[in-house]
Amino acid sequence: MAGVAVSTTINGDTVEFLCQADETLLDVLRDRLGLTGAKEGCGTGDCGACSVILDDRLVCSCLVLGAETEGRRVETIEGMAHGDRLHPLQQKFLEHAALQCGICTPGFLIAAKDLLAKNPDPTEEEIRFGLAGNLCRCTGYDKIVRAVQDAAIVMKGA
Amino acid sequence: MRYIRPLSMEDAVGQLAGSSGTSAILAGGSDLLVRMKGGFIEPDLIVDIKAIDGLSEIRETGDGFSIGAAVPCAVLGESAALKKAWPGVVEAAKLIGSKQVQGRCTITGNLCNASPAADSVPALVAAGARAVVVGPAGRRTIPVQSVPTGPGKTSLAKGEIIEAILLDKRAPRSGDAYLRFIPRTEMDIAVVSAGVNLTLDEHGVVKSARVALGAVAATVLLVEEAAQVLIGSRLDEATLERLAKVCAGACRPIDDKRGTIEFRRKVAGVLAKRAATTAYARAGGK
Amino acid sequence: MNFDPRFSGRKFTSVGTRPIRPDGIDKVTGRARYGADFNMAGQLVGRILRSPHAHARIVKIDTSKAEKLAGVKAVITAADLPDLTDGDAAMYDVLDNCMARTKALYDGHAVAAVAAVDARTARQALKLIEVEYELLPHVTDVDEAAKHTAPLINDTIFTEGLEEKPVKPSNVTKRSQFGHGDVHQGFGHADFIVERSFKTEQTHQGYIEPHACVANFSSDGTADLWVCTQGHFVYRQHCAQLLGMEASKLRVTSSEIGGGFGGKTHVWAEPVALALSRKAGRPVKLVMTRDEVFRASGPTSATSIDVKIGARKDGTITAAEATLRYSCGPYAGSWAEIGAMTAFACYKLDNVKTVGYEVLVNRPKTAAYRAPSAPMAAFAVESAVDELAKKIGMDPVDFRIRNAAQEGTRSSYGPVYGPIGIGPTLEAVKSHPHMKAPLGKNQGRGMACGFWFNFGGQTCTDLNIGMDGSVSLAVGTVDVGGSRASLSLVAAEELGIDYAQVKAIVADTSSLGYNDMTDGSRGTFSSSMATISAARNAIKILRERAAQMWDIAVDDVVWEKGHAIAKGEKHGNLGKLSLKEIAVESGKTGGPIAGHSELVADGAGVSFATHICDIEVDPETGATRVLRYTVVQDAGKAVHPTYVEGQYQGGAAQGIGWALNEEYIYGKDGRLQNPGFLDYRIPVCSDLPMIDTQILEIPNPNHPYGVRGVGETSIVPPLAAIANAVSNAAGVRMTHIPMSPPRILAAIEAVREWSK
Amino acid sequence: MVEVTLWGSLAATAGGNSKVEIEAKDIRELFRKLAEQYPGLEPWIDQGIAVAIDGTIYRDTWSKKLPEGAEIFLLPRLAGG
Repeated sequence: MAGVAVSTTINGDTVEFLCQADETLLDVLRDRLGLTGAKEGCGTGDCGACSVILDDRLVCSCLVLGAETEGRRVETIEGMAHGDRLHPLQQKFLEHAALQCGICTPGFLIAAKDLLAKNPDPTEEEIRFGLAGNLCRCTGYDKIVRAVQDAAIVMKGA
Repeated sequence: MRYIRPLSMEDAVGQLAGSSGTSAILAGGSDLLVRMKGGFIEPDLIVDIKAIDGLSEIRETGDGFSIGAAVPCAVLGESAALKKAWPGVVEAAKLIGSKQVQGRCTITGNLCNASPAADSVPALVAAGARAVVVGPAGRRTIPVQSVPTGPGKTSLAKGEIIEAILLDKRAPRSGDAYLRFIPRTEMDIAVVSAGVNLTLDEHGVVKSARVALGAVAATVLLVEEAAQVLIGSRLDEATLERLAKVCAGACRPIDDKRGTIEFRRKVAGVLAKRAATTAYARAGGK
Repeated sequence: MNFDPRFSGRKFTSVGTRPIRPDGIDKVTGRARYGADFNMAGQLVGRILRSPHAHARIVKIDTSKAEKLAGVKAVITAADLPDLTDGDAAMYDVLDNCMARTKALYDGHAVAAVAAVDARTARQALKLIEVEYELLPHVTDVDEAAKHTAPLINDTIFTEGLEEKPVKPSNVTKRSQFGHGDVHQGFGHADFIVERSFKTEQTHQGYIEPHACVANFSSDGTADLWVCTQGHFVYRQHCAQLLGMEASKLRVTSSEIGGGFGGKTHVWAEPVALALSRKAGRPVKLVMTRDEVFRASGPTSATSIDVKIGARKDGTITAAEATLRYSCGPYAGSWAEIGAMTAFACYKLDNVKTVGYEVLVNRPKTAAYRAPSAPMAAFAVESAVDELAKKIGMDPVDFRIRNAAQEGTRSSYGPVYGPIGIGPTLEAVKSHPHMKAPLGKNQGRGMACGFWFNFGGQTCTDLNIGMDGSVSLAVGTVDVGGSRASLSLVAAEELGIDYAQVKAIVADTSSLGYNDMTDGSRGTFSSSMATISAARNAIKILRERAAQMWDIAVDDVVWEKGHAIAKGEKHGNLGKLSLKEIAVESGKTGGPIAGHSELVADGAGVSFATHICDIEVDPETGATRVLRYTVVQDAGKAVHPTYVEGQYQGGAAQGIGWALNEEYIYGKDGRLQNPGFLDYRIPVCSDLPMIDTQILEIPNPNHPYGVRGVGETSIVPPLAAIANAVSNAAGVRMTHIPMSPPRILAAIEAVREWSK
Repeated sequence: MVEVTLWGSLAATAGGNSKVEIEAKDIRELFRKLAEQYPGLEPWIDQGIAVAIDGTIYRDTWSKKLPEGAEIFLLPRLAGG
C-alpha cells in the first residue's frame, strides 16, 4: 500500500508526514506526530474525545483521514495555551474542577473553544447542546457547564 | 488501498468506473470511516469528492436550491435562504450526529448510506427533493426516495456519483417540518421519524401534502394515504387523529435494539401529528 | 506502628479548602499520559481474536497462516498461558477469561492474540487464524439461566451454601443469606404488605478510556508494564502469578486513568500483552477498541429481585424480605451476596431476611461497578418502600425517617451501626427547598436512599522532605478523580505547611510497598490515613533534628503549625524552627528526612445518601426528561469539597443513565447488539440538569479527620429515585430498569387498556 | 470468651449454628480456633473473611484484639468499584 505524503498546518506550524490511505487524522496525530492530547474513546465519532478544529470546523479526528488534511489547518489541544499562559477555558476547567479523570478534557476544551468562538454568550441550554458530542462519565457535566459559563464571562471581558 | 482527490466529476466518475475491487466515495466520511473502523468495508479505492469544483456549494437557482454533495450539514444551517424556504429539511440535516459530525456529514452521504433511520431522508422525501446523478452514462435526475433500495443498498450503478440534491422553489403558504424520536436528547439514531411538507390555499386549507416516515420499514416510507388525510383539512383534531392512525397503520417496523414494533407504530403516529402541526404553522395556517 | 487512627475533632487549616489539583495543568494541556499515550522503541501492536459465539467448544485453533504473515512477530493461544494457578479457583477463572482454554463462554471471549509490526498487519493476522468451534446452547438471561432446564455453562458447579450439596450441577453457583428475627411472624403483624418483582438490565461502567497497556518482557525474566488500572499492585500480583514470575521482577507503572468505576480492577488484556511480549522478545502495546471494551471487559450484573415489605398502620416496618438473583457472567462471583447485604441496610428492622443467588450466564465476567450490586437492590427495595408509604398514606420521607437505621441499630447484614448518616440525610431532604418546589403537568418527584459499606485495606505511603523544605508524597492508590489533591491537603494539614509545598505522585510497584486497589471508595480514606501516619513519623524525625540543632532533649520539642517549638521556660530564648529550616540542615543532622507508613486502614465508615429528582414524562411517547436533581450525602469529612461534589454528581449521572437508557442488549444468537456509545446510551450533556449537592459531615470515628469514603454511594439511590419519580409522573409503577421510552410507553398503555 | 455470629451462608457450614462461642484474644486466634472447631469454615476463611468488632469492619488485621464481651460478626469479604 502506497503512503500518502501530506503537508498541513498543525497549531500554526507546517507539518509534513507520510500516512497510509486509511489512516485517520487521530492516528496520524497520536502515532506519527506524538500529539497524544486527542484521545480515542470510541473511534466512531460518538464520544468526542478526539475533537480537533479543522479549518474552523469542530470535527472528530477519528472521522477524518490523515490524507484529507493536505493544505488545511488543524488545531489541537496542544496548541490551546499560549506558551505558559493557559486559555481562559483551561484555567476555568481547573478552577471549577471540571475534570475528574481528565480523559475527555482535551475534547471538551476544543469543543468549548469552538462553541464560544461561534456563540460568545451561550445560554446553559446552548452549552449543553453544543457539548452533547463530548461524553464525560465522571462529572455529570455540572462543573464542565459552569466552567464554560465562567470562561465565557472572562473572554467577553477580555 | 488508494486515496485520490479528483478535481472534476469526469475524473471521479472515470476513476470509480475503472477501478477493480471495492471503492468508496468520501465526502464527510462520518459513515464511511465508521464502517472502515468496524472492518465492515475495506475499500481498495477511496475517492474524496470534496475538491471537485462546485460540490461544496449551495446554489440558489431559478428553480430552487442545488445543494452540492460535499456540503456539510452545518453549512446548511448557516444558509438563511435555505432555512427560510425548507426549515424542515434543515432541521433534519442538523439532527445528524454531534457538532463534530455536523462539520463533516452531508445529506447526500446520509441518503447514500441508505439507512432506514437516516434523519435527513424523510424530510427530503417529504420535500420532494431530487438527486442529480452523474455516471459513465451521463447525468440524470431522480427522486431521492428512489436512491435507497434497502438497508445499506442503493440504486446507483458502478461509477455513479450523486452530484447535488435539488429542492424546489417554495410555493407561497408552504411549510415543512421533521421530527424524530430518540431516547436521549442528542447523539442517537432515530427510533422513528416523520417529515411533513404542506402547502395551503389562501383559506388555510391544505392544498398539497407529503408525509414521510423513517425507521419504520426497510426504506423511508412516503405515505400517500396520510397525505390524503391532510389534503382538504385545516388540521383539526379529528384530522390529526386520523393522520396518526393512518401513519401507525402504514408502518412495517421491526423489533430491534432501538425500539419495538408497538412503540414505533404508536410513536410514528404521534410524530406525524406533531410534525404536521409545525409544518402547518410554518405555512401560515392557524 | 503506634498510629492512632481515632477521630480527634481538630480544627482544619488546609483540609476543607478547594485548591487546584496538582495534575491539573497536564490534563488541560493534553500532556497527561494515559494508558494508550505511552510508547516504547521497537514496540509491536497487539490484537486479540475474540469468539463470535456465546458458548462454544474450541475444537482446534490453527495459527500457522497467521504466523507466516510478514510482520507478525508472535501469535499466542491458551497454550502460551499455561495454568499456573495451583488450585486457586478464582485465579483460574481470571486466566480462562484472559484466554479461553477449552470453551468460549461469551461473545467476545479471547481465543488467540497476535503481535505485529503495525495495526494493519495485526488485523490481517487475526483473520488468518482459523478457529474451529462446536457450538453449544447458550443462555444470557439471569432468570432463564437459573432454571434447572437451562444449558449448563460449567458442569462442575454445584450450588454452594445449601444445607445439602445438590446432586446435579447448575448455573447457580452460590446461595447466601442474611438477616435476623422472624419475617414470617413480622408479616403477621403487618397491616399493609407490598410484594413485587423487579428486573434490572446489565450496564457497563462506561469509562471513556479503553483498556490499554504496554508490556515489555525482557529475556532476563524481568518485565515492565505500563497500564491504566485502578490497582497496579494487584495487577502486578495477578500478572506475575499467571505468567509464573516473581512479583518483584514485574514493575507496573499506573498511567493516568481515564475512568474506572470498578471496571479497571480486573486484568484482561495485560497478561496477554506480557505473554505476547515474552514470545516476540519486543515491547507490545495492546489497546482495546470500544467494541472490545463492551464485549469483553467486566460489566455489572443483570438482576431479578423479589421484595416483600410489611408495615403497621402507624408506619413501622414489621418485616422485610428479598430474594435476589444476580448474573455473574460465566464465572462464579459474589454479586448477589453483596446485594443481599445492602438491600435493607438503610432501615431499622426487627425481622429481615435476604437471600442471594449467583447465576452464571453467557455474558462477560461481571466486574465491580461503583458500589457494586447495591443500586439494583436499592431500586427494588426503595420502590417497594415508596409504594408501601403510599398504601399507608404516609409521606415517603416521613415513612423512611420513621424506619431509618441509627447508631446502635443492628444492620440487616449483621453488625451494629456506629454513628451513621441515614437519618440526617433524610432530615436534610425533608427540609430541602427541592421537596417543596411546584411540579407541572406530567411531572413527578421521587426520592430514595442508598447505602454503601466503604472499604479500607492495605496501604503504604512515603513522604519525603527535600532539603529545600518541599515535600513529595508518594502514594500507591491510583488517583481516579483528584485524590492527589486531597492527599496533598492532608499532608499539608498534618505537617502544618502550605498545600503548594506538597507534590503528590502515584508511585510504581517497585518504588513503594503493596497497596490494595483504589476501589470501595477507599482511595482518599485509606491513603489519607497512611499519609497522616507518614507525616506523623516525619514530624517525629523533624523534632529530633530540631532538638539536635538546638542541642536540647527531643521531649522538649513540640510540632505546631509547621514549626518545631522548644517548650518550657528554660528554652524561652529559642525561636521557632520551620520545616524548611530543619530540612536545610538535614545533611548535617542525620541525613534525609522522611516519613513512611504501612498500614491496614480499617474502620471505613459506612455511607448513606438520599436523592431527590423531578422527571417529566411525555405520555404519548414515553420520553423522559430529568428536570432537577439533588444529592444529599454524608462524607464524614470532605477533604476537598469540590471533588466530593464531583463524586456525588458523577455517581448521580451514572445512575440516571442506568435508570433511563443504558443496557446490554443481546440477540437470540447470544451476541451483544450494542457494543458502542451510539446504542449503549450514556447520558450526554444535554440530557442532564445541574446536579445540586449537599455535603453532610458526620465524622467517622475510625479516621483521624473523620473521613469516610465518598466515591460510590452516590450511584445507589438514583435508580429508585428516578423510578419513583417516573411512577409518580406517569401514574404507573415501573419495575424494569432501564425505564426506556418503549418500556414506559408500554406501561402507560397497559394502564390505559386496563382502565377502559 | 467471645460470641461470634456467622452470616447466613456461613452458618450452614458450621453445622447450622449462627452463633458460636470461641475463646480467642485476637482475630488470628479466632480464625485458627474457628477452623479447628468447624472444619467446614476453613475454605471460607482461606478465601478471605471480614470481621466486624462492635460494628467496625476489619479485613486483614490478625493482631486486632477482641475485647471481652465484644460483638463479633463474620462477614464475606466484598468487592468494590
